[in-house]
Amino acid sequence: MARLVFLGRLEDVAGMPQTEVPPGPVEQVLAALAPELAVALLDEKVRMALNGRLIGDRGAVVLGKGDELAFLPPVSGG
Amino acid sequence: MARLVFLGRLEDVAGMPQTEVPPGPVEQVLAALAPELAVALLDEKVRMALNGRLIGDRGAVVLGKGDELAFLPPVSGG
Amino acid sequence: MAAGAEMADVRLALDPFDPAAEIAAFNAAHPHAGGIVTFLGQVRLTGGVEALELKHYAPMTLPGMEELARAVRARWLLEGLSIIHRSGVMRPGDPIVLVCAAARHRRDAFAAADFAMDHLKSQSWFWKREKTAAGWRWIEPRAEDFTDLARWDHSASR
Amino acid sequence: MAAGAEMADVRLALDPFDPAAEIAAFNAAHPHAGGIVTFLGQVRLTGGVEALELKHYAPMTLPGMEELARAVRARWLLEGLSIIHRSGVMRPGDPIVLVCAAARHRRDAFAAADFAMDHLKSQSWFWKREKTAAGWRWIEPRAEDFTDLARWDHSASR
Repeated sequence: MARLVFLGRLEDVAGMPQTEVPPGPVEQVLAALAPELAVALLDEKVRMALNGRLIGDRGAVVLGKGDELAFLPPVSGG
Repeated sequence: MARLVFLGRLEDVAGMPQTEVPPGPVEQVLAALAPELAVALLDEKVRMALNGRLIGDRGAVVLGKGDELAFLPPVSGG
Repeated sequence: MAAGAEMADVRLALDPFDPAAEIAAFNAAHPHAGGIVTFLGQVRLTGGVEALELKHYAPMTLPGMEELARAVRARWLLEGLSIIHRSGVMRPGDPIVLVCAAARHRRDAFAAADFAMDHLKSQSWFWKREKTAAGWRWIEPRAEDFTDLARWDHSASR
Repeated sequence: MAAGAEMADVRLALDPFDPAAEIAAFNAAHPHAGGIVTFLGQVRLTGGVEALELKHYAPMTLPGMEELARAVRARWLLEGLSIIHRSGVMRPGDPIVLVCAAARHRRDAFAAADFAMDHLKSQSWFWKREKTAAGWRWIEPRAEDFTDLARWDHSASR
């Protein structure tokens, strides 16, 4: 399995901080989620990180076994 | 008597932090000092304060009994 | 790790920290720095906010703070740098973030702390929400945070 | 005295002070300020300087610092301000000056502390000399001190 991690307000949309999903291309993984969540994850202000590294080209991502894909909405620290 | 106060490096030039002088117009008071000190006190970067207040027009000052005239070279704090 | 980062103390605090004790320790570690600037950010007491929560993402948040510390040290000549940022639930008055910068020249210390704060505020991996009587609400970055950040893009280092 | 100055703590210290204790007290007095910036200036450890002496002129120095505090409070929205400046003979590592500024918004706190330092450095009634093996030498203000000061003449308050 692979893991999706929902940060910030995306945790509220997802109703959970993370979930396990079958490996595969990211569009396939997102298509299996609740439509409302998939839309929120694909917001242009949401960035993605694969195993802790930011991804430039989201479309090209294929999740392998044990991979962790994090969805990062706009940050607000300090 | 009136008092002259020499701040910063002027204390070194004067060889003392302050001195008592007879009251009178400031040019008369300065003329009675050692020439080297008088020249240092009249440096354009040296400001004067009468009884704790900066003086704009130096020439107009007349020292009265009990007055304190301070000579303030460029400051350097912090 | 770049050479400059070795002298930086960067911490993600999962529990409350004592800013006065941290500042005292930082000062003691840099007794001969000409200038030390500290910034302490605390949870404000504002109408109706009962709690503030900051969430982080472990694989990225601390590494991102360390990267920021390296950038700060590369940009200004510092004798020491410390960055401590809380994650978790906080109450009004609780410390959120502490930045300490020691430098030979005071302008470097001011600019380094200012730069670090602007970047922690809107370019570090934290997500913030606050609790009022109406429940929890996520805080989005303000336009001001981005203009603060943009000040550094084209300016000289001082 | 202007209203704003009542909330400022301005001190001319004739004896050594403990900056960590002062910062702790300031923080404790402003538990709900959003941001607190402190600047601590210390005697640097530089080649050959054995001692630093700051002299003041009692009728003008503290009144001038109080006037500066009023100007700072008039220019930025602060929740608290403290300015402590030493006079007397100091050794390397000794604190010279401490400025603490508490504000709702961090940019106000940064700017207020920065402004206060620039003015303490080159527009307050102090005279500084340092002692090396060659004896005492008076320190004149540097050109940099005046350019630092000039930054504030025509800039907006933030």
